[in-house]
Amino acid sequence: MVIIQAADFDLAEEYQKLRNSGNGTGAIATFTGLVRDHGDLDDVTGLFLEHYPGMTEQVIEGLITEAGKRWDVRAARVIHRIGSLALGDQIVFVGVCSAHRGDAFAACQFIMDALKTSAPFWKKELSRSGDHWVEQKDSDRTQSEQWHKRQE
Amino acid sequence: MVIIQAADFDLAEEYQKLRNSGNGTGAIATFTGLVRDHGDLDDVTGLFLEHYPGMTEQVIEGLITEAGKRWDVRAARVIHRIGSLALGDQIVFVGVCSAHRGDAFAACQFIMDALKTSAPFWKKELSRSGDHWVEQKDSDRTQSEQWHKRQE
Amino acid sequence: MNDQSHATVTVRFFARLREQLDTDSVAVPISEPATVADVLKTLADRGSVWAELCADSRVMIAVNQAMAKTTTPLKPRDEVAFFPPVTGG
Amino acid sequence: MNDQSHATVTVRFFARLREQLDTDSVAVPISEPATVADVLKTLADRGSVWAELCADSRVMIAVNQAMAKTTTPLKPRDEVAFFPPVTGG
Repeated sequence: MVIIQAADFDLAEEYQKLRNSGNGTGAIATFTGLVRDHGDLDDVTGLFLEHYPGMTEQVIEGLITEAGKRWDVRAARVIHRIGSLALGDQIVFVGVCSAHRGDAFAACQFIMDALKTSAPFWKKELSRSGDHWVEQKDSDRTQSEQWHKRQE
Repeated sequence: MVIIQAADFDLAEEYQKLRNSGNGTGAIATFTGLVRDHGDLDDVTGLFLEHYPGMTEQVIEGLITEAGKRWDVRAARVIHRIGSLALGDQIVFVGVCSAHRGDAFAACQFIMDALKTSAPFWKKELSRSGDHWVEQKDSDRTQSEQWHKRQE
Repeated sequence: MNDQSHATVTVRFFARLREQLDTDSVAVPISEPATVADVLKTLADRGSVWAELCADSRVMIAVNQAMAKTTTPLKPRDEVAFFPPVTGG
Repeated sequence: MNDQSHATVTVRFFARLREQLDTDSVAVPISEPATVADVLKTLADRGSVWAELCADSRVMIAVNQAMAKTTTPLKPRDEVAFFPPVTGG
């Protein structure tokens, strides 16, 4: 289940949905990303998130499908917010329910790492001295490539 | 923060505490373990969790300290329930707040894996045909040993 | 409208590219067999900032909302998109 | 109570061990220098199920609530614990 929305999300609600759909399985791993209070610029006041409607959902659904081929995944939920976000706001949620602890962690981290380099979202940092598109970090690319290496 | 309690816990509350104590950091990873609806015996009706009061808390505090030496950990919370648990009940929570996504995942998984082999808890499966102490799984030992290898 | 007018692809731009080109989409004529590279060449011929962005090897490509390459074949009415490396999450 | 009576350690048992021995703790006399191995030997001398459990290499050991080994030294009033491999989480 992939949801792209401007509204905030409620971790407890997402967790409950994962727990319900996993029925009887033992492990739920979640990741929540927050807007940091510091960025490329020192005086950042917030973020604006642009995305490619339609493609975003397809890419993330694809990542969930891929995770399901590599690990035991009983349920997975991804929420990504778009539009204007304040410092400290929740920006992304990934939750995975699995029969196995290791699989829950791996699938959750894989989806999150791969989303960072393949889902069409773009962050603009809003600051008092002007706006500024965020550049992709080398570390995100490296972290995502790790998963391909592990598969080989 | 380590809490051993018979009562159930509320993921949302734990998450909020991590979010508050991380102030301004970007990544929160959580793991929740549930009592499975199947165990070593087919007719399991529930679990009873025994622990070694005092030592349990010390061991887990030690794991959190170790995680903090290996990764960026802004806040970590562990809750483990004891006493009688029903199938599907929440049994353990581990949550880590970090400035970095990879560190949040690694520290959370490390604490959980190490807890499985070093924190003095014992599960007894209750079933219609009699009670039964659960044996430690080889896979749990292996998963915990991985972390030592990675450190070398 | 003649037949030729149907032989176009829609090209969409996002984020920094959309701002620099000051447009979110253009229709680009193609004659089959065509690839993404042909579309890039047509756009580059507009000169200045268009030529610059089309030469930027970091620009990512999608065709019909799936990741693609300059060698990806195109047919009329395909949706092509060009955008900077993604920065979500 | 003479001085000798103070030279004991408390030994605690948990889970399956506690049930099999039908006790959750015993006081075991030690004479320094002493190690966990000495306590295991004293307990094994009780015979039957005691000897059996003390010979089980899977039994885990804690001294003063920290993981320990058979070679860990002991002093009077230490808290020793024996228990099966842990199964929490």
